[in-house]
Amino acid sequence: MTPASRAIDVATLPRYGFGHRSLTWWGTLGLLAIESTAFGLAIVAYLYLKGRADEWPTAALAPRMFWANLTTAILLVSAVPNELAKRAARRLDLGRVRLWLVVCLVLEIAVIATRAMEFPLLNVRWDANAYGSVVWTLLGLHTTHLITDFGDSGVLTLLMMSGPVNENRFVDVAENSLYWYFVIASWIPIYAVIYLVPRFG
Amino acid sequence: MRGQDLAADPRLEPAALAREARLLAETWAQPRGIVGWFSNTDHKTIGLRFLVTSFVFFALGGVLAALMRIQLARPDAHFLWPDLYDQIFTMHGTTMMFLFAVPVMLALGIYFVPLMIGARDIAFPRLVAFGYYMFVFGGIFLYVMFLLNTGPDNGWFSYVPLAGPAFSAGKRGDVWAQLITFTEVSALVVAVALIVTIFKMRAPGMSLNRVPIFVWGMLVVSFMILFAMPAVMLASSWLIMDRLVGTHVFNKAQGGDPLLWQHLFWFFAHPEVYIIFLPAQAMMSTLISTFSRRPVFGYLALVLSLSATAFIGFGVWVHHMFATGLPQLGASFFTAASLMIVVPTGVQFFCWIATLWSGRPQFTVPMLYALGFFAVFLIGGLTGVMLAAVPLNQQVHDTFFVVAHLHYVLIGGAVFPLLGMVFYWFPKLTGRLLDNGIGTVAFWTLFVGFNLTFFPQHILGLEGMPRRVYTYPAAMGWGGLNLMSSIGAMTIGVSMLIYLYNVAVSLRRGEVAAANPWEASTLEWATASPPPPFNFSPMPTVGDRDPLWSPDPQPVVVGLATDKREVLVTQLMDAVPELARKQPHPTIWPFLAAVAVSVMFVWSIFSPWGVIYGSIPIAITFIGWFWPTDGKRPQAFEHDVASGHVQERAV
Amino acid sequence: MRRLWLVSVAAALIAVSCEREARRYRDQPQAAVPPDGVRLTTLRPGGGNDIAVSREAPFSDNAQAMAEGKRLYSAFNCNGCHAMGGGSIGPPLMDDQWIYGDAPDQIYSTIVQGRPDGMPSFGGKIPDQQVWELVAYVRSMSGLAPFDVKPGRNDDIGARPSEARTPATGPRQTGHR
Amino acid sequence: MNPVDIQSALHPAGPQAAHIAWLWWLMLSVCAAVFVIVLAAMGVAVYRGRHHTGPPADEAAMRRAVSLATGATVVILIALLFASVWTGRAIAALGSPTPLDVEVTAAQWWWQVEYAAPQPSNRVTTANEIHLPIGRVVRVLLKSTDVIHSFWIPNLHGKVDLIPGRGNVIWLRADTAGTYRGQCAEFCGIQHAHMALTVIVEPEPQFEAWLVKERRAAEAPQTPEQQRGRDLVAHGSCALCHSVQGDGPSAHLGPDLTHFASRPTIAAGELENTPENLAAWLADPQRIKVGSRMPATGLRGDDLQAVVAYLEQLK
Repeated sequence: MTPASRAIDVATLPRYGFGHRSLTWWGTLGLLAIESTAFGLAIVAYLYLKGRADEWPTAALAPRMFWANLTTAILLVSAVPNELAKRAARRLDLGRVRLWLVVCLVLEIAVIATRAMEFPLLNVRWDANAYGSVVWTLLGLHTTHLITDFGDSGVLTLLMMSGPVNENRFVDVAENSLYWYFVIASWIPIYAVIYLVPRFG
Repeated sequence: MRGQDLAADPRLEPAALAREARLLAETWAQPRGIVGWFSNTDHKTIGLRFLVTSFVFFALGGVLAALMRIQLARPDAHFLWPDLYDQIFTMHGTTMMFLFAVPVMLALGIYFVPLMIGARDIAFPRLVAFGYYMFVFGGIFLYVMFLLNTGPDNGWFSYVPLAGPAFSAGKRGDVWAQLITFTEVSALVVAVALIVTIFKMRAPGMSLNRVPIFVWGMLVVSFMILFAMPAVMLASSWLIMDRLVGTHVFNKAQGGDPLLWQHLFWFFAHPEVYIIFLPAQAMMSTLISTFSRRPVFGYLALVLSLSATAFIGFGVWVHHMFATGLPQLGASFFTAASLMIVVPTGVQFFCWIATLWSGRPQFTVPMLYALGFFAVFLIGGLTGVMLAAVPLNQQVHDTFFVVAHLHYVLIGGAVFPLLGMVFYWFPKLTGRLLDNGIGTVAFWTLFVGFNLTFFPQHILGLEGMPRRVYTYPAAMGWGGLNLMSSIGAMTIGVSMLIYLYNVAVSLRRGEVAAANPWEASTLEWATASPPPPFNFSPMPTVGDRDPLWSPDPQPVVVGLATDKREVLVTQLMDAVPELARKQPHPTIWPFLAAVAVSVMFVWSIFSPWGVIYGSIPIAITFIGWFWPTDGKRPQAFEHDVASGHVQERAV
Repeated sequence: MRRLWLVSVAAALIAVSCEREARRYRDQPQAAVPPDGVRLTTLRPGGGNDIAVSREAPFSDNAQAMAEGKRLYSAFNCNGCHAMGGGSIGPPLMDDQWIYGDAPDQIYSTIVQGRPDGMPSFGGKIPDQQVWELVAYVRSMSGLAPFDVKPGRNDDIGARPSEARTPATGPRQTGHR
Repeated sequence: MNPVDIQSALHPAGPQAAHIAWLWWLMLSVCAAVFVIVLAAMGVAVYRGRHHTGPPADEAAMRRAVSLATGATVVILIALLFASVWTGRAIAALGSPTPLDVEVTAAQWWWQVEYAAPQPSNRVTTANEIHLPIGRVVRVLLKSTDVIHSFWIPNLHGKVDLIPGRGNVIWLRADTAGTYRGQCAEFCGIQHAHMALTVIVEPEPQFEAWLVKERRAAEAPQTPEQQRGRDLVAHGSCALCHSVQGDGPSAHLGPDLTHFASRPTIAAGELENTPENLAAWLADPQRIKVGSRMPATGLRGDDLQAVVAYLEQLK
């Protein structure tokens, strides 16, 4: 390579960016790819075991749906403040971001509570048979995501209250909302598998 | 790519450049001292540690192999007793696959991908450091347990029910399953970092069709890791749950199925082979191109072959299960898929031959390894074709024929190019060249020893010797070939010692290397050997596939901050500068987080409560990790927003 | 000082896990009781530990042997009377009630000598090593074994949580109820 | 037969192994040819590259060559695929409405072999040996009582796994009389290395005679020593695991001993079945086959001799 004769000046480029401009956004996508694969394989395993079983659900009543439906409802509702938080973040509107983050947090607490009520209503223990094991695994996997994102949002909210604040915090808020969308989206198939398949599948 | 004139830009005056380099050296310096050592997040330092560590495990795995070959050298031998032998062959397989082959490829990726794409840093340096410590702790955990007579003893595939709670007493099975989790976490985070680096941090002008083949290889492999490793993590977690909390996922009597384990395991473990092998193929293209003094022939074909292999690699796992009594038709499908993989591999062979044909091949030591790959890997590939045929597979499956095949593929296909590539990159890593004479000797000893070890094993397999037996009766007449194989194994050991000696000597007295001792074409050779902590100053841009061979001068990048760790983020497709990003500074939190996670992993094989209580320190360390140090008080920030200057600019 | 502490911890670790993981296939405690001694004992009122007195149990911390004991427990049809430990014809073995004592040697004697009201004498029938493996397993049923040594679930219709998941019971009285 | 060949995939003694051996030789020759050609091409390329002077090679021509070679690869692969599928069909074609039904049950670390019969009394149970009549199609039912094993008699056919909870089937036909060896081919624990099966292929009459002999109850002990041995076996620790049809014990944890003396090996092929080996085995099984389920019996001196004498007359 011969010595440089020309230059490209990047001094005037922005120092942060949302969405596909942000490295952490891509990192989050990678994480989602990994977790979707895990969810997908767990569901495939569920159907594989179902295919081999004579009786499904095995030696158990189908799970009762009340709390699960509530969970689903709250999750879907939580998409709204989630979206609003993201938009506020893109506007660097600190006040709104705080507001909607708090709303999200409240809803996440509610979801975790209803989720806790779900386990007993599965009507089967994880150590009863393979059906129980795989159902508890699926629900457990998703619950882990609820809890981790709750912690994530919690810390983020705290940061927005106390500082230090700069543009990149708002990028984090936007990406946290992306992750929460994944938590919502991944719940739909898992809900269908756990609660609908034993009834109608 | 346009840019203004040198005259117009005082920042390109030699004096200015020298000053910039000085400032950057301060900005990008890593902390010193013991704490500093654990806080280091320089991708080159971490990559080098990754590399050295995985070679240490390679040595350990080799010693285990030598022990096995001593035991098998004679029939009815009593050198090792079966309980220990089972632990040793399990440790050997596990070490080589999880603690050497994959990490070593990732290590080279961590070190060289940013250099080859002209970036100042890897995308998530802290995450990569975390991945490194997870890998080290996993390996230490495995070997400590082995010394405590708790080494896994169910094979690197840990088939249930043998590895399940009913037939594997104690904690040996859990140790294996948890080591998997350690190494997979490590590989996954590194894969994410590599993908993002390759997507978003390429030098201006390095559009996707100008990305070096090795970088393509690492990209494809990182994606394979993303989709393959969750399978085995799920499976091993279920294994631990079956063993610890009494789930029944693999218990046939309660609706579980032992074959579900095999499906999940091989859905990971077959792609795993390509995760190891594809970077090696990419290395081949690099070596052959460099030492044939011409751009590699059929760039597009090579890239497509790598990707095609990756795709098909996910569709062939069942050919490890032909003996489980599958329906005929399904089996034939997987035969076809397995044979299909030969096509992209063949294409690469032909492109390499074309490159040699139309180039000016030089017999340097790396080139020797590349040519050795041709001979050795070809045999492994062809026996692979045989194994894809269901009837033949049913005869030789789980015999020494397969042992021979997989070593021809993994040593011939991966270790040969790897050793060549280490020889090639050694000057960049250390600033000194390895010795050619010793290198040549090491190569030929390896080549002879390797074939002496593994070729006879084909015959042993056909004569009916199964794998994983700790001994065999003299009456079977397998003694001669086994002895030959054991002698060969010792020869391999000798060749490794010679290579090591070469490294040791050259580190001290080796010829000092210039920036580009091989006159190679890719960007890692555009900076000093070894590279400065900031990799490049000024940052290069790229006009074609072989920038260092291109006659026309390329513009350089100016305007990145020298007082903070700024990197350039470019567009995914054609690498047009998008924004400048401030990289996180070095910190010890990733190390502490890795400690916390390791504690939780080890705890959880003894008690499920380990998962609950163990998560608390993990949460704390991760908060410490991600807690920002830059920014203003909220009021101040809001004031800035109001007054309109939010975007902090470079000075 | 600190080094000493580290060393002792390491030593303890090694001792514990090595014993847990050891594969003791060739431990052969000498036969505890002469065959004729066995037949006598079934005629005697229970409680006599006088024959196999105060010998330490070879397998009390050994996972492999305990698992083997579990296999033999059903192979030799102990569950015919004691069920999966819940007890039916014979007394339960999961609880902390021990009519003839919970010490390894006491359980050993109970198996080898037999006890009144139905417990047959297995002396001379079950080889000594296997008796000790059974002893180790029987103790694990009621939590008298280290948590990391107890067997996991079987690959069969598990009637109850495995020994590994039954908590250790509190201080237990031995001797007659 | 040369000892090397009694467990060899390249010395077929039945149609299936023959088909597979044919496929092997076909693939070997094709692959060898490919190997030579590719390496030659590489050698020529290197030589040409180093010594060629004059104009650089014509990229278009090279592109054509590479596509041609790729095409050839595809053709060869398709051919091999057909060969493989054809062989698979040929193997599967072996069948019969009236096969000889044999049930093989694997356990750590030995084989139980049962010959089905209309009336239960005629069922024959033996261990670690399988007798096959020449030319008769045999349907082997494969089961496992513990972990996954693999049933493999290279001279007759490829291997099929025995998986707990799943019954597998393998069809066999032996055409050449002789004694062959099968071995467990899936790692199944500490004694995976010592889990062999003696295969005796004999003409139909001998086979039938053997079946008839096996159906009989155990030989009654003759000498007083054998009497004592019988009592020790019937009332000692042997009785908890083994069975001897007739007046003997009837437990089924270990191999059936009814016709023990007529079997070629002890401990799943590890020892030749001689009185000395048997005595050594009974005295300390864990020294000979460490980890095996056979415990130290504690038999000593005369007792040991008596048991050996009894077992060795169970023809």
